[in-house]
Amino acid sequence: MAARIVAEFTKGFWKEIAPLRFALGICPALAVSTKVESALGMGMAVVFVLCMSNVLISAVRNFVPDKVRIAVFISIIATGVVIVELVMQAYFYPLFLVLGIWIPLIVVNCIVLGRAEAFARKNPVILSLSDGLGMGLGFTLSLVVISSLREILGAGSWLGMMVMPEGYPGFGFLLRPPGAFVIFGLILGAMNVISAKIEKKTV
Amino acid sequence: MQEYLLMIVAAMFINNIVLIRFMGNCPVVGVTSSFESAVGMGAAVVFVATMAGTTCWIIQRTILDVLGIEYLQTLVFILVIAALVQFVEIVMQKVAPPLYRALGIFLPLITTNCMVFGVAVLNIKEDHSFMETLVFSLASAVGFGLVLVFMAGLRERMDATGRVPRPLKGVPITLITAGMMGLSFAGLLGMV
Amino acid sequence: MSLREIIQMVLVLTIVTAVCAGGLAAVKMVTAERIEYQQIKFIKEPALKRILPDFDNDPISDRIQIVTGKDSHGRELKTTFFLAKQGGEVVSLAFESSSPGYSGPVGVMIAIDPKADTLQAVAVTIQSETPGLGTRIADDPNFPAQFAKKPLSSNFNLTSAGGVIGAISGATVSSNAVSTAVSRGVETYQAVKPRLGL
Amino acid sequence: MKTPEFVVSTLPHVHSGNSVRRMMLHLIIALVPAVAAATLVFGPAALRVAAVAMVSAVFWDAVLQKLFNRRLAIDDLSAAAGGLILAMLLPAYMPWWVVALGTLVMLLLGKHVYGGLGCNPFNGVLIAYVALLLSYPEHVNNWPVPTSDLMMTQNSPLMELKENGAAYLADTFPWQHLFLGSTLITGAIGEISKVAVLAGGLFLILRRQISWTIPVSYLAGLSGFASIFWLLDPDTYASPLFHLLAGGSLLTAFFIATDWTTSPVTRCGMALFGLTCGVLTVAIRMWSQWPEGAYFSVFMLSMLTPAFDKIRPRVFGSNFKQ
Amino acid sequence: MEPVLTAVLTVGAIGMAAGLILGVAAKLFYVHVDPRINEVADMLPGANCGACGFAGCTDLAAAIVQGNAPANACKAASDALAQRIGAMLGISVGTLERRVAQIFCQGDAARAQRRFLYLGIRDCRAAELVSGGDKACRYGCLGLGTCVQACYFDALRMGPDGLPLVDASRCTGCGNCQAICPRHIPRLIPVSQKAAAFCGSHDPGKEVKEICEVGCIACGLCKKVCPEKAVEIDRFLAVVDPATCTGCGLCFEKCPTHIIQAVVLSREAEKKAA
Amino acid sequence: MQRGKLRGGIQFSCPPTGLNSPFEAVPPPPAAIVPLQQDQGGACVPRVKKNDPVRVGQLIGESPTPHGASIHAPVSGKVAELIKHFPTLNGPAAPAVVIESDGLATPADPPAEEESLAALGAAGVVDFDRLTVPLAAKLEAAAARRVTTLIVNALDIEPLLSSRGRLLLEQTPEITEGIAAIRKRLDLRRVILTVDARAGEAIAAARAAWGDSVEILPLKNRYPQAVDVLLVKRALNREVPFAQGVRIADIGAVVLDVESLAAVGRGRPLVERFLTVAGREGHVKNIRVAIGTPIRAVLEHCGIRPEAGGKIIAGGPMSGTAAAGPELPVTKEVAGITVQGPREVVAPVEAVCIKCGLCVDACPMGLMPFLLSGFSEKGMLAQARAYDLFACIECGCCAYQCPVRIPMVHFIRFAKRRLSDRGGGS
Ligand SMILES: Cc1cc2nc3c(=O)[nH]c(=O)nc-3n(C[C@H](O)[C@H](O)[C@H](O)COP(=O)(O)O)c2cc1C
Ligand SMILES: Cc1cc2nc3c(=O)[nH]c(=O)nc-3n(C[C@H](O)[C@H](O)[C@H](O)COP(=O)(O)O)c2cc1C
Ligand SMILES: Cc1cc2nc3c(=O)[nH]c(=O)nc-3n(C[C@H](O)[C@H](O)[C@H](O)COP(=O)(O)O)c2cc1C
Ligand SMILES: Cc1cc2nc3c(=O)[nH]c(=O)nc-3n(C[C@H](O)[C@H](O)[C@H](O)CO)c2cc1C
Ligand code: SF4
Ligand code: SF4
Ligand code: SF4
Ligand code: SF4
Ligand code: FES
Repeated sequence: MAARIVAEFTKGFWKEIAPLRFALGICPALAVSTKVESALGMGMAVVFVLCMSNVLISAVRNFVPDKVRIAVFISIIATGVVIVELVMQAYFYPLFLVLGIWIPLIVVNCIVLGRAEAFARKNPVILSLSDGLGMGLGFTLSLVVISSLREILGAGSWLGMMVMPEGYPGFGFLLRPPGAFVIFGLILGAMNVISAKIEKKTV
Repeated sequence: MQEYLLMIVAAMFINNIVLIRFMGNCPVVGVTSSFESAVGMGAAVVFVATMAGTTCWIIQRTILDVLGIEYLQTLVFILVIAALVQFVEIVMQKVAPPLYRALGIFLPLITTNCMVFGVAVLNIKEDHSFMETLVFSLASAVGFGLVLVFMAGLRERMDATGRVPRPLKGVPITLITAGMMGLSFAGLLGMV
Repeated sequence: MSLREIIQMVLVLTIVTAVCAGGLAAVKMVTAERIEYQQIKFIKEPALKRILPDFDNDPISDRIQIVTGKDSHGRELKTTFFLAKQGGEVVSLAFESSSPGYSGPVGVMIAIDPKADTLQAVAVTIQSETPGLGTRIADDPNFPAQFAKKPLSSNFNLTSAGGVIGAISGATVSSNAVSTAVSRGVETYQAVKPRLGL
Repeated sequence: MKTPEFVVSTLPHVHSGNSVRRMMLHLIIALVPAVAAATLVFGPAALRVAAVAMVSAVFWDAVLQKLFNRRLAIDDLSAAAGGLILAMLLPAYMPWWVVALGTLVMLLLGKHVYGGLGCNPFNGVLIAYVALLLSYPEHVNNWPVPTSDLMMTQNSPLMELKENGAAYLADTFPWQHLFLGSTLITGAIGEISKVAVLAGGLFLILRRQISWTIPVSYLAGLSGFASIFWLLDPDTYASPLFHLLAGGSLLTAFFIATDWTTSPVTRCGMALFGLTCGVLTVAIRMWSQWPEGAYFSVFMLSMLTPAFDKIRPRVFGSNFKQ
Repeated sequence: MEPVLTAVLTVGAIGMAAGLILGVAAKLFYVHVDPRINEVADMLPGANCGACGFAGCTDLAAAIVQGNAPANACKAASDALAQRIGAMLGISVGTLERRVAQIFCQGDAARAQRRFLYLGIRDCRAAELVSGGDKACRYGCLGLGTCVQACYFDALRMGPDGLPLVDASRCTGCGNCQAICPRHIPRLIPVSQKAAAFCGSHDPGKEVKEICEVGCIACGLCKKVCPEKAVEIDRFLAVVDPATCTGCGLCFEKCPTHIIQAVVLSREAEKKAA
Repeated sequence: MQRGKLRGGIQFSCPPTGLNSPFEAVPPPPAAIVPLQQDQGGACVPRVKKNDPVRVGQLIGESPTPHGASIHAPVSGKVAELIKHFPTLNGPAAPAVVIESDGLATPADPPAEEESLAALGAAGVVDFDRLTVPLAAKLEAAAARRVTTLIVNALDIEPLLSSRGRLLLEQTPEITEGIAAIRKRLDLRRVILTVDARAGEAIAAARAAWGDSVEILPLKNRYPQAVDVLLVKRALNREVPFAQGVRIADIGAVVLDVESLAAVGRGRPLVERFLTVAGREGHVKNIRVAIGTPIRAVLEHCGIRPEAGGKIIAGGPMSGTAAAGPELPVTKEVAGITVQGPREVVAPVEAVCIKCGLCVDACPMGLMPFLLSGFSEKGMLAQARAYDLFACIECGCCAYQCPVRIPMVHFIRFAKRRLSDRGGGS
């Protein structure tokens, strides 16, 4: 069991890392990845929502009739999202201002409902928690990677600190949404190359 | 009349929900590999987004605003959308099986399409009247569908006469292309 | 699909949604005060600091809320006025007003000298305009400066609409949002001035 | 083992001799007059931008071909030609690193991620141009006064139109100056002398490198749409002649909208494409935040190229009545 | 407490309404869908290779559940998986021995003649359209690797000598390569088969000799020497019967062109041979 | 001149030197190899055995169908061998008869005069169009559809070739006979001659022989107007509907080339061909040669030495079929002989279409060749069909113009084959 918990946790970091592996949850990944800071904030919000929804859904999974399954799941998810929204407003107000409409939009982040459907409704609470934590942290990792590239190349800074040499002019294109698409696409391509190499080695 | 026309043009093109507001990207990447599925998804979204937009508007104005529980907007809207999508699915499966076979696989995807939810929220944020909500939801969804169809056209041509590097095939190149489409729409900045 | 199943469906959905809503209401109640304070602190305070003249009180504590009208659904609209005092004398009063911008509402904080009936200063509080373009209403100090020290009777519209405010080129919509918000704010102020008891 | 002696392949066994290299060479030659005119007006700075663009484009092309594991094919001159076209859209005093970054974007996003020459749905030059415009507006929209003083800038004709309206355009910018190019006006390297661009364009048409359909329909769409507004209100809206001669209209008509890869291939598709690009050019000039809409219009409408190409030629024998 | 009550009552009511509408709709518009179809589809490999003759895995799943296809219809599924599917649906599944592809041509560039220099599309099927293919032998491998591209499971690659090589550990026996090859040179054999004659030429020995050094010349020595009578000559070509062949290897020595050989399925052995 | 306009195509500028070069006879070969399948009608049944003596014009392979074209001995001597699998020009192997010549050219007894269509088949005459079709079968279909217009085609398939134009000049009487023979079988109201406008002498000869009974239509060179459907458009300004099973005969016309008509006019079994041989740069000769003569012998006679790495083309450089080697014999399917050196060989390139649209402009059929070949390459066969793949006449104009040299005709053929295989299979 312990091994499975670890496996469910770690798969979220490479094998099933979202949204890189599945083209789901793309919009927030693009929208909040201009800065590493907001990426981290968004990631944490998703981790919370994902863990909470996975656990609750797993707990109630045996009582929910199939036809209202989605409605129930999504209500639970929405509750998590609103809690995040309220708590963030109360305690991390500047972050709330940056993330704006994308906080409520976590509710439609395909990853969250995706995990509910694909995992939590079939697995016990503890595994669901591990899955949610892993997938959520993996999502955070993706965002951090994308936003690091965007922030460093686009603005010359990382987490607000200047990391490029003095006088680096930046490349504003990368800070705009089209730049996010390009970075996202190129990272995916790079991952495919690496995966292919790994696979070749292991066989 | 004129402001509605302007709103339609703005929602469809100038502030295109996908290319300018960057919502609803998953289907643009996911279901544009063939022309037919792009049209199917587009049609399904136009239908659901319009229904959801107006229903949510009514609930917001007649219940949430009146009772002062606006903070439950997210919960209520998504509940409405999820129920609506499922309702459409159930009815369509019985009443129009061919349509269901064509569109059915897209319906569950719509629940988690941020564009539908986003349009419902935007209607409230921008203080639309009921008619405006109807027009805005419809036009935004049509703008979304157009992007799907254009993307499918580009991808069909790429498939037939292109040679995308293997690691970039599929999702990555579609993302980059979506980015390029968005980049070109920078030309419309400042209109309206 | 038996009746029992339908009842079960309805029951489960009702209970889940009700519990969710209840939980949220509780969270909301717990956080409400803190949220209000945070909003004031992060949005209002910097703007207040920028636009209010010298004062020796805490305008955030010295705030009064007044019903300034009704919205389209007949609910009351409240406006918060922050009072800046010097030696117990109100030297300025600040409040927020807003208007839709290019993408989302634009909020402005307006400081008014109640004695002289002049607009002392204006600062943008919230906005989500296009970076580098519409955001110049907040980043470019020259734009809000146009409002300063003008009598309340001025026409705060853009020059293109016959007013005295020059728009930022390429960002007319955002500029218009600011000037509309100011005009509205001044109107509101004029309407409730007697009730402020100054 | 006996080695086989003769080659067998499918018909045809002869070829026109046309090649990408030949097409690109024509393109480069066609742009020489425009570069020459800009050099006359701005001095060697214009030549320098063109050179930096071409050299860096070839360099990036080679690097990216290596990176993407492709056959090295810089000798097809496509990168050089693309770089030269990009230079046409840039001001003469562009810092070299912005130019080089532009060619990198052009070749990466406008060529290699899609699999190389001919696979890109959007014109690399336009991708690079818009990326630079959004990132470095201060460099891209920095129009030098065409005199010896490098530090001064002035409004290009289209900026003048955007900011100060149409009233005095004809006095500020006499059409002869717009057409021939002069120190009165400023703009990108390829926007200086319209007569030079026209000469290059006609050269391409006469050498059958491009067909006349897109240029003619583009200019028709542009002047037609401009005329409507001009006739309604000549004080607010610029004349069609101004729209034709100002900014990048002619450059776009002959060198941008005609880009083989991203424009339609059928006659009808080309005509519709040109027409809509012309209309959109004027619309962007009139209503958006940008002074110039020519490049954006082509960029945007190449999205529709596959759709335009659905209007196919009539298939032989398909119009019979039974 | 009042705000909580408002929230609970309102949203609960909305939830109830949604539940009611869905419930009534589900009752009114009831359609029976067999849930087992999805379960079977989940179990299938999901490669959508089409070797089963259906339009993808889900299609096959529906066919299996509805009894229109046997539980082991998926060519790419292991036997154990077919058994599990059968068990789930409560139907019995006959066991079939796993089969793998082997290449039935050894005429590489050095040992088989070509009639001309082919210039054209790098696809064996297309090459076959140009004057019947450049190989002098009508049964020989054209070497352009169409089978390699057709394998969904990466089990084939082009060897250094211009003939495809099979990685038996990856081959699922789906048979796509055999179907797509214009000369049907990759052929499926049972994994237990010990020996095979790796040639496909039905031309008379004299003609074969002129154009290929490693073609079956139908001399019949293998047939003569085989103690189990496992080799037959079918229209000028030796064929080994897997059921009777014991892999004794007597014929390997005798075959003058060495086309009859042991079947080697492990990867290491294949590497050694290369 | 022309009556209907064509789109696309290519105007070649090579001079019509071949029109002025008289036919030279190539001496009969010591051993003639006669494949028993030389047209679209299926393999003939051998009617000789090894060591049988044969005479010129003697039946050696009989058509399996009533209106098919039989095959006759081109030389006299004895049957040296019956080969089972002889590689033909277009690929699949067919049986062949090898005849050792005795050098005497003893003629066989002339066949009985007969007016049935089958007699044309028995004489082995075919229509020398791009697809060699038994003439009897073609005329039978024409008669069944009450064809009233005959288009006599003296246009060569492509500019480098000139044998038809020359044949019109040298064998006007035979062609006249041939037209008369067709008149007996079809109820002709109109006969139109299409001929290269530059073949002045031949036009004069035809005018002198036929006067007003034949409309003479000189045409400016434009490849591939000699393809029958396009020629009908040129001559009658009518398009043959592009639909399954519809043929030129359905619009009341039949196109016959002068070589077939001359063969009919001669009234003897078909055993020789009138061809143009083209070597490098202007080395063009017209020859008359016995069927079964190896191409190598023909080239030797013309003084052309093919080089290794080059190409030997049965037909012209645009529409000919490359032969595997010089040992292939002249047959009814050979439309001319062109030899290319290694430097002239056009190598198709593994490149990607740049969407320049030159192929679209060039296609006489109004197709989108770059899409067709792309669909073929990527296996998108349904789309290829939807884009009228089967309307392609494989003229090669698209690939000729393509700046990146995509082997488009090969791709198109490939797609057609895959689609028809699939259609046949299921
Ligand atoms: C600058 C220029 C403009 C032309 N404009 C037209 C035109 O508008 N319409 C036209 O029919 N031909 C025009 N022509 C003539 C065409 O070039 C000529 O007919 C064309 O090359 C043949 O095109 P097509 O073969 O595609 O029909 C123009 C030629 C030039 C050089
Ligand atoms: C608007 C327009 C104007 C045209 N004007 C001419 C023209 O003036 N001269 C011309 O030869 N072709 C013109 N064409 C093209 C002709 O329709 C056609 O391409 C041409 O007659 C044949 O080209 P060619 O003469 O080069 O073979 C024009 C086409 C269009 C669409
Ligand atoms: C706007 C427009 C104007 C045209 N003008 C002419 C023209 O002046 N002369 C002409 O021959 N064809 C003209 N055409 C016809 C087209 O060029 C047509 O494609 C062409 O005639 C094709 O046949 P052609 O090239 O042999 O003439 C025009 C077409 C359009 C769309
Ligand atoms: C008339 C003409 C215009 C062209 N315009 C462009 C262009 O605007 N952008 C471009 O990338 N390529 C253009 N090309 C092709 C270009 O030289 C080359 O294909 C690519 O730039 C390679 O990246 C053009 C070619 C021609 C003949
Ligand atoms: S086995 Fe068949 S498909 Fe594979 S390379 Fe050989 S000829 Fe081609
Ligand atoms: S080698 Fe052939 S049989 Fe084996 S998996 Fe690949 S395609 Fe299928
Ligand atoms: S080969 Fe076919 S597609 Fe190409 S030009 Fe000729 S008819 Fe058109
Ligand atoms: S001619 Fe060649 S490169 Fe041009 S569109 Fe046709 S196939 Fe593509
Ligand atoms: S559609 Fe926006 S995240 Fe999936």
